[in-house]
Order: sequence, then C-alpha cells, then structure tokens
Amino acid sequence: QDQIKIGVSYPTPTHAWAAGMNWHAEQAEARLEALYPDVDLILVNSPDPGAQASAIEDLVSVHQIDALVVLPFESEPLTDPVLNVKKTGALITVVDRGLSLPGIEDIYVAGNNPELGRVSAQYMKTRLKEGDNIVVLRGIPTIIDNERFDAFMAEMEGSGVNILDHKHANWNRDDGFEVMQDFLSRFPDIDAVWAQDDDIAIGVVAALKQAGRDGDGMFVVGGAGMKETIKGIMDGETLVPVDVLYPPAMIATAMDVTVAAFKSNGPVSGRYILGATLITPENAASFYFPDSPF
Amino acid sequence: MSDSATTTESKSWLSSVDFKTLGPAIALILLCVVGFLLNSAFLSEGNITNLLTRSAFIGIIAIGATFVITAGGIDLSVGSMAAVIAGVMIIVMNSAVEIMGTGVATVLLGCGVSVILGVGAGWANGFLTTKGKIEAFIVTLGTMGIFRSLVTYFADGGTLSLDYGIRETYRPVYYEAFFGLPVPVWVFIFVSIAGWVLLNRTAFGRYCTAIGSSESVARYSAIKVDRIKTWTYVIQGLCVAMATIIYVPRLGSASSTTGVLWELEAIAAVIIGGTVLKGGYGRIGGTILGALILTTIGNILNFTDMISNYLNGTMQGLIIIIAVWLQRADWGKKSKPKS
Amino acid sequence: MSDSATTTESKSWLSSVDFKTLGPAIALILLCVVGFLLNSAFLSEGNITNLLTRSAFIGIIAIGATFVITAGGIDLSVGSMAAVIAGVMIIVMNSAVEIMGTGVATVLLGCGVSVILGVGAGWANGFLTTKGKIEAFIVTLGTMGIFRSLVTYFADGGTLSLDYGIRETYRPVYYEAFFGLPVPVWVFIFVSIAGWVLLNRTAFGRYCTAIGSSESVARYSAIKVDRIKTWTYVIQGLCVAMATIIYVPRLGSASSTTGVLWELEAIAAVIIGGTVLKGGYGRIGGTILGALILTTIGNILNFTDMISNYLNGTMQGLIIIIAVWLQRADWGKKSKPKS
Amino acid sequence: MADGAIHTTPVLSAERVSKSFGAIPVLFSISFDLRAGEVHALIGENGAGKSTLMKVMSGFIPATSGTLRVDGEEVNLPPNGQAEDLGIVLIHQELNLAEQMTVEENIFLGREIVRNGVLNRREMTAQVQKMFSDVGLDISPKARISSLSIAQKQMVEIVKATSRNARVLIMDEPTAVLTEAETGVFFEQVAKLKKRGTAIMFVSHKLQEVKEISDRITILRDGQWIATKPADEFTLDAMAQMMVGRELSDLYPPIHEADVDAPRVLEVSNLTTKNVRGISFDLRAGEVLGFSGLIGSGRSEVFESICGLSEIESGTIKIDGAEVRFSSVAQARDAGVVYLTKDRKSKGLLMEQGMQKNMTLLALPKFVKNFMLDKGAEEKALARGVRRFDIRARDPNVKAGDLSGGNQQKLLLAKVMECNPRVVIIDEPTRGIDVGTKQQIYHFIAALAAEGMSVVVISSEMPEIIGICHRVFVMRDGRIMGSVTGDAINETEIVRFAAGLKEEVRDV
Ligand SMILES: Nc1ncnc2c1ncn2[C@@H]1O[C@H](COP(=O)(O)OP(=O)(O)OP(=O)(O)O)[C@@H](O)[C@H]1O
Ligand SMILES: Nc1ncnc2c1ncn2[C@@H]1O[C@H](COP(=O)(O)OP(=O)(O)OP(=O)(O)O)[C@@H](O)[C@H]1O
Ligand SMILES: [Mg+2]
Ligand SMILES: [Mg+2]
Repeated sequence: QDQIKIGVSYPTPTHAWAAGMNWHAEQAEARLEALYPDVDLILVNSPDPGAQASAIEDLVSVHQIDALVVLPFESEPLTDPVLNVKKTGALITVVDRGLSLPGIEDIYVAGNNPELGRVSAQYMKTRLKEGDNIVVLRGIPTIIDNERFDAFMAEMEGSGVNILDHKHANWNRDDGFEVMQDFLSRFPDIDAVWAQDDDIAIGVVAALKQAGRDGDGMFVVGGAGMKETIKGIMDGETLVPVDVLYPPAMIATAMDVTVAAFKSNGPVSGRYILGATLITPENAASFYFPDSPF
Repeated sequence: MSDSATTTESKSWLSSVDFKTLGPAIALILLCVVGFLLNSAFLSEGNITNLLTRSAFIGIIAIGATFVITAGGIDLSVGSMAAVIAGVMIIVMNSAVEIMGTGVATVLLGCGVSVILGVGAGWANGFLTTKGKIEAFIVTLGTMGIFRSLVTYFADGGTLSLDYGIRETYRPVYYEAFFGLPVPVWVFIFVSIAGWVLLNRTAFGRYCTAIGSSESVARYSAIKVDRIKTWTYVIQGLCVAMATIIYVPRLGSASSTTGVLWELEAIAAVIIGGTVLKGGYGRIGGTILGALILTTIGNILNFTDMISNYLNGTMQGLIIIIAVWLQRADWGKKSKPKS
Repeated sequence: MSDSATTTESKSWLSSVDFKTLGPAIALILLCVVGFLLNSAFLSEGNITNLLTRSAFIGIIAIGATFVITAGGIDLSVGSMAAVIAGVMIIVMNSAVEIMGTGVATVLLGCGVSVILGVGAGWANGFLTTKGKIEAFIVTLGTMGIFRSLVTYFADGGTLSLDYGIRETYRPVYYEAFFGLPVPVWVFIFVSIAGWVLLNRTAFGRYCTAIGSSESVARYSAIKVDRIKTWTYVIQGLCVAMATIIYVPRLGSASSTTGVLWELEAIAAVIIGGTVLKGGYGRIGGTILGALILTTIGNILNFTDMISNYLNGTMQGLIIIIAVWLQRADWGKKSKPKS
Repeated sequence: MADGAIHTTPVLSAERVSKSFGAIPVLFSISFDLRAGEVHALIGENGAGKSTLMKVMSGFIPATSGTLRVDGEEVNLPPNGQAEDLGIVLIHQELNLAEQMTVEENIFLGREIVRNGVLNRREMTAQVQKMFSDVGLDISPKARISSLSIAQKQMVEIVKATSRNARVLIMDEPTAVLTEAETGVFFEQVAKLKKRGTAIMFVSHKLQEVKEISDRITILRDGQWIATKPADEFTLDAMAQMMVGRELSDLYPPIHEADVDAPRVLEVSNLTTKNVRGISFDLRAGEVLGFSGLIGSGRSEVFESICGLSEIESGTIKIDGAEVRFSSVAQARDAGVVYLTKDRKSKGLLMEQGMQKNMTLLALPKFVKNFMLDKGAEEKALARGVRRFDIRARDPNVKAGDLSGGNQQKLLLAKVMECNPRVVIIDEPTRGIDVGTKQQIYHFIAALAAEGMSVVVISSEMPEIIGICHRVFVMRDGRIMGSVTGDAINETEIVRFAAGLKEEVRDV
C-alpha cells in the first residue's frame, strides 16, 4: 500500500471553540500532508453522534483508512463504531472525550474537564470570602458540562461561598446574556459569576454592563482560552481577570502523534493529558494566537 | 334592518373577542401572576423591560410569519436567515470601517445590506414556492440548511464579531431607551402596528386571507395568487432583517448557533396567538401575545430553581399546550355541533 | 364504452406514475451516479449495505409520518420520542440485568417497553390533537420539548448507556445479516410492506386519505374521524418504537442529543416522496425513496472533500429542493392552466 | 301512485321540530313524514330551511326541540352520518366527495368491502362499474374526483347514495347541476328505488320536475310549515305562489329586440384550448347570448380561457375591435369582462369567510382609498348587494358556507356585479335558486342588457336559455355546432345541435 490514509472525525463546529479546533485540524492537515507526501489525511465532521458513527463507517468502507483520529461527539454512542474500526486493524487515536470501554484507543489526547472546574473554583476561592454570592452558568447538558460542574461544586464545598443558582446557557452568547439578565433581576447581590466558557462569558459581561453592575469588584470566570479573552487579560481587564485553558489545538497534537506512529521509530502510544492552566496577566502572552479564529 | 345588523355585529364581535383574543391574553396574565408569586422581582421595571426587549426579536419575526401562514404557507428558514444576515452585516460593516470609518454611515450601510438580504432571501423562498411549485415546507427546509451552512462557512465554524469601533456607534440601537422603552420595543411596536394595518386594513391583507382560505377562489376573484404569496415571503424576509438589525448590536456577533429554533418559536407564537396553521385566518394581535407568552415562559423558568433545569423543556411544552388549550376550549359556550 | 374508460384510466395511471413515482426515483438514480463518479467505492457492497441500514431508522419513522401527514396531521415529536424511548429502554434493561441476567429475555423486555412507550406517546399526541382540539403542530411541538427534556433528566444531562453484557446479546439486531441483508434492513422492508398494505389495501388507509382530503366529508361518511386520527399517531409512535429498537444496539446509548432533527428529516422524506403536506394523498413507496435520498446525500458528502465541510448543509438543501423540483416539474406534459 | 302508502306508518317522521343556530331560529315547529315507497318533495324559497330540515331528519344536526320517529319509535339519531346504519342516507346540497380520492374510493367510503382484513378492490371496482353501466354513466371508477365536472360529481354522489340500500333517501337539490338528459336518468333511478319501497325525500327548485315525480309536496316558507298535499292537487302556479307568499307574474321578462347594429364588444375567432376547438362568435352591446350544450361540452372552458383562467393554444380575442389576451382575471376584470363560475363551492366563494369579505373580493381595488380599505364603502356595497339580489341571511355575520345554497348563489352574483362589468359571463346563473328569485334574476339580466351591457349566459336549463337570450350558440364536444337567433330559438332546434344531429356550416 502506497498511501497511509488517516481519517479524522470530529463534530461539526457550531461554536467558536470547535471552530478553533477545526482550524487547527486543517492547519495540521496541510502541514503534515506537505511534510509526508505518502500521508493522506481525510477530515470529516458530523452534526450529531449518529451521523458521526455513519461518517466513521464511511471512512472504513470507502477510504479503507489505516488510522482513525476521532473526537467523539459523545463517548457512549461512538464506542461501538470505533470498536468496529479497531477490528479492521486501524490505529485508533481518541481526542478529548474518552470512549466508554477501556483499551480501544492506542493513543489518547485530551483536555481535562474536571480540572477546568476545579481550577476555576480554586481561583474563585482566592477572590471571595465567606457569605459572598455567586451564580453559575452551565453549558449544554452533557457529560462534559457535568464533569466541569461537579468538580467545581466539589471544590467550592465548605468555602462558605453561596451558589445562588445554576442554569444552562448552552455555551452560547445569547443564552448567556438572557440567563444573566434574569439572574440580575432576581438576585440583588451577586459578587462573581462562573460562566464556564468564554462564549457564555461574553453574554454575561454584556448583561452586567447593561444593568450597570459590572463594578464593585464583580468578576466573571469563563474558560477555553478564546483569543479575545486572553487579549483582555493581557490588557489587565478586571471584569474577566483570568481564563482557564481548554485548548482546541489538542486535535493537532493528536494528528501529529498519529502520523508519528507511522513515521517515527520511537513508541508513541499512550495518554497525553493537556493541563487546564489558569491564564493570568502574567502568563497570558504565551497562550495568545492572534491568527487562530478562536 | 341595517341597524339591527349593526348591533348583532357588535355583539358577535364581542363574543369573537372572547374566545379568540382573550384566550392568549388570559394565558399571559396567568403566567405573569405565576411569575410574580414565584418572585416579586418578576414585575420589576428592569425585568419587564428585559422581557419586552427579548420578545421584540421573536415578535417581529412572528409578525412576518403571520402573513406567510395566513396565506397558507410556512417558512422554516427564518432562524437561519437571521443568522446569515447578521453574519453578512458584520462582514460588510467590518470591511467598510477602513473606507467609511466607524460612524453612523457604516451602521446604515449594514442596515441597508440587512434589508436587501432579507428581501432577497424572502423573495427566493417565495419564488421557489410559487413558480417552482415546490411545497413551502420543502423549499424553506432547504433554504434553512443553506443559510445555516453559509453562516457557518462565513464564520469558519466560529463567530463573526463586529468591529469594536462600530459597536460603540451601533450599541444604542439595542441598549438606549426613548420615553422609558428601549429601541427594540419601539421597533416592535412600529412593526406590530404596520403589520396590523397591512393585514386588517388593506387589500393586500384581504388577499392573503383569501388565498389561505382557498387558492382557487382567490384566483377566480382576480387575485394574483403567486405574486401575493411571494410578497408574504418578502415581508417575512423584511421582518427577519429588522429583527436582525436590532439583534446585532446586542452582542455584536453572529455564529452558526445564532437563531437556532427561532423558526419554531416564531411559528409557535403565531399559532398560540390564534392564527390557523392551514391558512385563511390571521391575527397580528394574537401573534404579539404569543411572542410575549413564549418569552415569559423562559423568563419565569429562570426565576425559580424549584424545577430541575433539565425539566425546563417539559414546563415549556406543557405551558404551550395549556395556553393553546385555554384558547380553544369553548369557554362557557354551549357544546356546538361538531364541524 | 366501459372499455374505453378502462384504457383511459390505465393510461392516466401510467402518466400519474410518471410524475409522482419517477420523480424521486430519478433523483435517487442521479444521486447514485454522482456518488459513483465521485468514488467508485460508493457502489461497493459494504457501502450499499451501510446506506440501506442507515436509511432504515429514518425510513421506518417516515413511514409512520406518512400516515399522520396523509390524514392531515403532523408530528414534530418523533426525534425526541425516539430519544426518550431509547433512554427508558436502557434504564429498564440495565435494571433488569440483576434479576433476569443479560439474556434474550432482557432484550425482549426492553423491546416490549419500547413498543408500549411508543404507542403511549403516540396516543397522547393523538388524544391531545383530537379531543383537546389543539393543532397538531402545537401539541407535538410541546411534546417534542417534553420528551427531549425528560431524556435529559433521566440521563442527568449526560448519556445513558446500555450494560455491556446486554449489549453483546442485543448487538446482532443491528450488526447481523440474514441472507446478505442486515437485520435493520429486513425490519425496514417489513415495515414498508406492512405500511403499504395498510395505506393502500385496507379501509383504514382509505379513511386516512379521506380525512386528510376533507374532514367533513369523512365525517359525513360515518368515519370516526377522531379515532382514525388518533390511530395515525399511534402508528407513528409504533414506528418510532421499532426504529428505536434497532437504533439502541447500534450506539448502545441515549442522550439529550439523540434523534435531534429526525422529525424534520422524516417529514422531508415523506414530502420528497410525493405525499402532500396538507393531507389527502400519501405514498409509502415515495417515502421510502425519500428516506434513501436523504441518507444518500449525507453519504455522498462523506465521500468527497471537494466541498468545505461547512457547506454540507448548502449541498443538502440544494439537493432536497432539486429532488422535489424534479418531481413537480411536468415532465413532457404541456403547460397546464395554473391552479 | 301514493295510495298504497298512505295508511302505513311513516318510516321517518318529524314532529314539531324546531331549530335555531345560536339565537337565530331557522325552523319553527315543523312536522313532516315520509312513507315507504313514496317521493315526498320539499319546496320553498332560498333560506326557507329545507336543507336544515333534511339535516335534522338525517341526524347531521340535532334539533333544538321536537321529536323524530323511525317506524313510529322515537329516536335520537346519531350524529355525523351514522344514521346510515338505520338506513337513512342524505345527499348534501353541497357536494361531499373527497376530491383527491377516486370515484370507487368515494362510493365505498365508510363501508368498504373487505376480505381477510384487506380491501377487495376488484369487487368494489366491478360493482361501481356495474352501477355506472346501469345508469349509463361513462366515468371510470378509478378517476379522481378532482378530474370530474360538477355534474359528474353529482352523479357520483347520487350513485353513492343509491348504492347504500337505504330505506330512506334524502336528497338536497340533486338535480340542480344536471342537464335534462341526466335528470331523466336520475328519475329512472328514483322510480326503481320507489318500487323497492325506498322512501325518498327531495328538494328541487325546478317545480316542473317536482310535480312530475313526487307523490306529495310540502311547502316551507321562512322556516314555517305552509302546506302538505298530494302532488296532483297542486298546479305549478299554486306551488310558486305558496312558496313565495305572493302572486308571481311572468317568470321571464319581455325580450327587447336586440340591436343588430350595436357595436361588437367581444369577438372571438378560432379559439382553441385543451378541450375546445375553433370557437368563433361575437357579442354585441346590449345582447344576451346563450351558450347551450351537454355537460362537458366545453362551454365553461371557452370563457375561462377568455378570462385568463386557462391556457389558450391559438385564436384571437378582440374587445371593442382591439385584440387582447388576458393573462389574469385581474386584466379581464379591468377590461370590464367578468366570469361567474358555476362551481361556487371551490371557485366562487370563500366558505370560511363572512359575506362582507366575499362580497367585495373581486372588486376590491375599487374599495381602496389612500392605500386602505374603505370599510364604510364595503358595508354599503354589501347592503346594496343584499338589496339588489335579495340575499337572505338571518345572521349578517354568517360564514358564506353556512348560507343557504341559493343565497350563496345570490352572493356570488352580487360579488361579480360589484365591479360593474361591461361583459358579464354567467355560468349557470340560477343554479339552486328558487322561482321567485329566478324571476328577479332574469329581469335583472334583461335590465342589464337594456342598459347596453352584454351578457353571456351558459346554462343547462333549456327554458331559461329560451326565455332570456337573443341568440344561442350550441356546443358539443368542444365545438360550436351552430347558433339560433330570435324566434327560431326553441328546444328541438337546440337539442338537435347538442345531440350532433345537425351541424351548421359556418364560415370561420
Ligand atoms: N350552520 C349554520 N349556522 C348559522 N346559520 C345557518 C347555518 N346553516 C344554515 N343557516 C341558516 O339557516 C337558514 C336556512 O338555511 P337552509 O340551508 O336550510 O335553506 P334552504 O331552504 O336549504 O335554502 P336553499 O334553497 O337556498 O338551499 C338560512 O338563513 C341559513 O343562513
Ligand atoms: N379539472 C379538469 N380536469 C380534466 N378535465 C376537465 C377538467 N375540467 C373540465 N374538464 C373537461 O373539459 C371539458 C370541458 O369542460 P367544461 O366544464 O368546460 O364543460 P361545460 O360545457 O361547461 O360543462 P358543464 O355543464 O359541466 O358546465 C370536459 O370534457 C370536462 O370533462
Ligand atoms: Mg486530505
Ligand atoms: Mg338548501
């Protein structure tokens, strides 16, 4: 066989983080294909888990891939389809969300969702004192959201900070704006907001400014590492003073490692867990990529 | 005789008000009472203003949908259309900054683009439906996919953000208030009045109703059926453009998730308001109430943590069904022969 | 004389076949040609099998939708219904493991639960529509929200996953093949035939058509309109249950994203197939072709990276519109009076 | 004929039945009975309550008070046509067929022949075919209803009803849309049923035929019972007089001689469309032109194509000598040419809307002032129409679909006349209209002509064609067979053309 075919499957980008991931994947494709003429990377994205399962089937039946890099929409539904790919002898690299059966993947590259919640909560505790009030805006009801939220709540436990309420804002700016507006009408005293995600945080900030409640030491913690947010941190923005990293570039890492599995002499199998670093004005510059869409 | 006719007229007008208008109005009032009982802050000025402003988007789009549905059509593409219009507006304004600066002119250019795109997209829907003789459901399902994917493409899967300079100029369109009401609410009021007059007081509105009642009767009555139907989609497009013009300054961004499910919300508002889905009977007043009801439900759910977040959808579904049921039930009317 | 009538008849039957059946068939063949030109593996046995198996879900649901739509209704809740049925099935099977083990009995129990839930949910939709006199659009929009939020609630926002022991037992229902065809395809074929017979060869099918054509005519013919309409929703629920039974072993899980937008896909399949959205005319054969067309579009788009992934929706939308246009266009027929 | 039946108990009877719609009373304490093997006709003015009484007696609407008896037993008829199980079948005044379904499907709707749970279509088709050949109808059982002409639909409806082996057959104006030939066929059926002992109740505004086939006649006026007597005790004049409640003068107005030198308003030559060929005729100012012919001979199509409602393949049309080709009804209307359809249910009126919206729909541009509709003017127009055409609606907000059939027809006339046409084409002008109003309409047409307006009357009723037209064209199979003028207009001449026994050689 002359060509090494590697299928790369991930959800259709519908929000900025995923778009960043898509951008990194495309960059990596161009870079790796230029570097290795005998490597063909096939990028496919899918709008839902069922479609992703279908897309993976098509990668096998049509392209006869030698390796699969997959960022599963959800862990459960994609476990079996990926297991089927595994049975064809292909190398499996799983990104971000682990499959629900251990041992399928040869390589695992991931961010750290519970860590994101924990790091956020640790920062909150440094800024807040007992009796202070916060509200939480959550993402789309999924495992990711649960992991982040549960870890955050566990870390906040016993701090004496009141968590007034938590609502789903679906990793969406509009929902973030509306939910925050209603929180503001409902609670006269809010000291900080955990928005979990930079998109939600943008909506939250707009609502705070509209209500004129963006002063008095109020702050918002998002997450993911959007370039505008990081830029703000570098500029010393006080309303969103920090961010917690969840890098969309992890897909590129995974692609690199997978290609390396065919091209390198050293062993590459194993787990690569990327940290959920707290981005502060001090270290922000090293996470700032002005060319990325995210 | 004409005298007695007039009195009967006014009586039956009253009774028709009873069942068709009061239904959604009662539902809305009940909702407000519930909201107030849950949290008295519900009736605070700030919350009422938020509520009205939020209703403006869906309300304006739903007014357009009232025309389409009254004339027997349906438009599933409005949410995606709003997203793509917002996206293109942002791209155009951003690139106009270099030439025209960040002044009002650029914002007006953006608004102009929005209106042109809205009218164009509406016309395309109308043309495919009438001249292409393809069911409106299929045409607009198709354009829904097309618009949605175009905005994703323009945004490269991410978010298009408005230049911060223009944002400052444009901001007041969402955040300023005149005489105590935010600009979007004024726009909503204006569009509502215009829509009401158009539907109830002009030949065009009469034609929409006639076409929705029976296309062949309309044709035999010298109505240019295809043209009027196309116009309803154009009006829908125009309404989407207006809604987008007040949407963009809010967060200054558009992405592939902008406007998701707005089409269902808009259609739901129209039907909760008493317009008949099969056409032939439309009510702008009801549509406005429908939009307010939908927004209020969401608002109330944010005001309480009694119900699991996960069950929001259940509450929403139940309330919508009950609101319409309140309206359909023949309040106090004796059981009438089934038809 | 009666002879000549018969010949005219058979001619017009032929010509009606031409435009109504050949339309979607031509569209499907064109798509296959395109697929083959893009990549000859498109026609490989493996791919064809995948395609058919995938069409089975949407196809089975769409067959139910054909009944609902033919009788003048609409069901927007099918996607959410599938999700909640899958969720409950998984919960029940998982908890039955302890008592009943991971054998076939547990799987059968799950299937039984699925059928009961499907029938129940369909009945609820039908009851609210007929007895509650609420528009089907609103009822099923409401239940769509309710079902969706229930599955989220049951899954606690995450994913419900089937016990791995049962999964082994259940797996063959999706992955095994009999006589060269996977089980889901057999189920699809079976449901198609049953649906076709029911719609075209039984009094029930005629009643559906009559009701969709004109409720009052149906009523005057002593047809129990409410009962028949309710039955169409029950059939829809049953079809959803069947589709879910073959869906669960595929991915072994259910979450709040299961079945999102299936309702639109199912309705699109029905209408692409030539069934009239306003009711009164339904075609099971067309629905099957419609489902195949939709699946093939997705499949072809996976075959090529010529187009930006973001534009998949655009291609899909265009192809759907063109497929229906192909069917509506009066092939070779002289232009007839506008209607 | 009725003698044997008179002493038996009635199969179906109504005693002191009253009916109100909301607060509006429509029937006042009516008693009516129907015996096996008799034809009992019900006549009365438009809106007298005939259809309502029939619906009450067949269970479609409940009576407000009073009792119904079947075989002398008091009953509560089940709603929605389920009274069919008791052998009571109603043919509605408005056609009740599912348009997209086939003839066979409609005829057997609700009582399909089933074998092992599956439809026995062959059997049903064969039965339908047999019923049709019995009555000499050339309709395919597999044809879709939407592809049939109104008369064919009516015949299907009749076949559907007669095939149900009813004990009581109630028919609301079954002959309104039939030509004389078809009416003849229909009466043969009635005679057969009668012999079998079926009780038949029927409404018609064609008094001649009422007298011919009925055994007894009941007259209603304004919802009140006026008289029930054996048919031979009535004269036609007496019937008309009792219905209307006043003396009726001549039905047809005196015909003013047409002015042969009057300008030609409409000239059509060699018009060809899908179903008609080589149509040439002209129409002068002040002329009433008749179009006669069998059903389906293409009369409607000629004028629908002239008005831009269906495709023209070739031919020329001139208005005032200038060639025109209307591509829409609006253009035709603006040129002063309007067409009044014979299909008032699906092409004429918005059944779900009130009288007001229907009244002004065709002439709507006339009611626009400063871009707005002038509601005042619209109300005046309705009042004018109601007066001019004597539209009787007890509730002015009633939906057009709830008006009595005749009043719907009058509303349709009023709607078309509202745009003050110069050429008005009226397809079946008096379908379902009572004698009193018929007379008014004929005088109205004559008056229009006298004012210089041109009128085309398409009609299947020979007497009215003969009674009011200056000239008559006769069509058959999509062609004009010939024309008759003035005193030469008589029934035999028209029938000979229509039946194809004679053809005029015309220079085209
Ligand atoms: N559903 C209804 N709601 C309100 N009024 C009605 C309804 N049905 C009939 N009417 C009224 O009842 C009266 C009698 O109508 P009906 O149809 O019985 O007259 P008819 O004798 O059959 O007249 P025609 O000869 O014109 O058919 C009319 O004034 C009509 O408007
Ligand atoms: N919708 C239709 N589809 C197919 N054929 C039609 C349709 N309408 C009319 N026709 C046919 O066209 C021919 C002309 O019909 P048209 O209605 O013009 O006749 P007509 O003389 O006006 O008859 P009527 O007495 O019914 O008014 C007939 O053969 C008829 O069957
Ligand atoms: Mg490549
Ligand atoms: Mg009547």
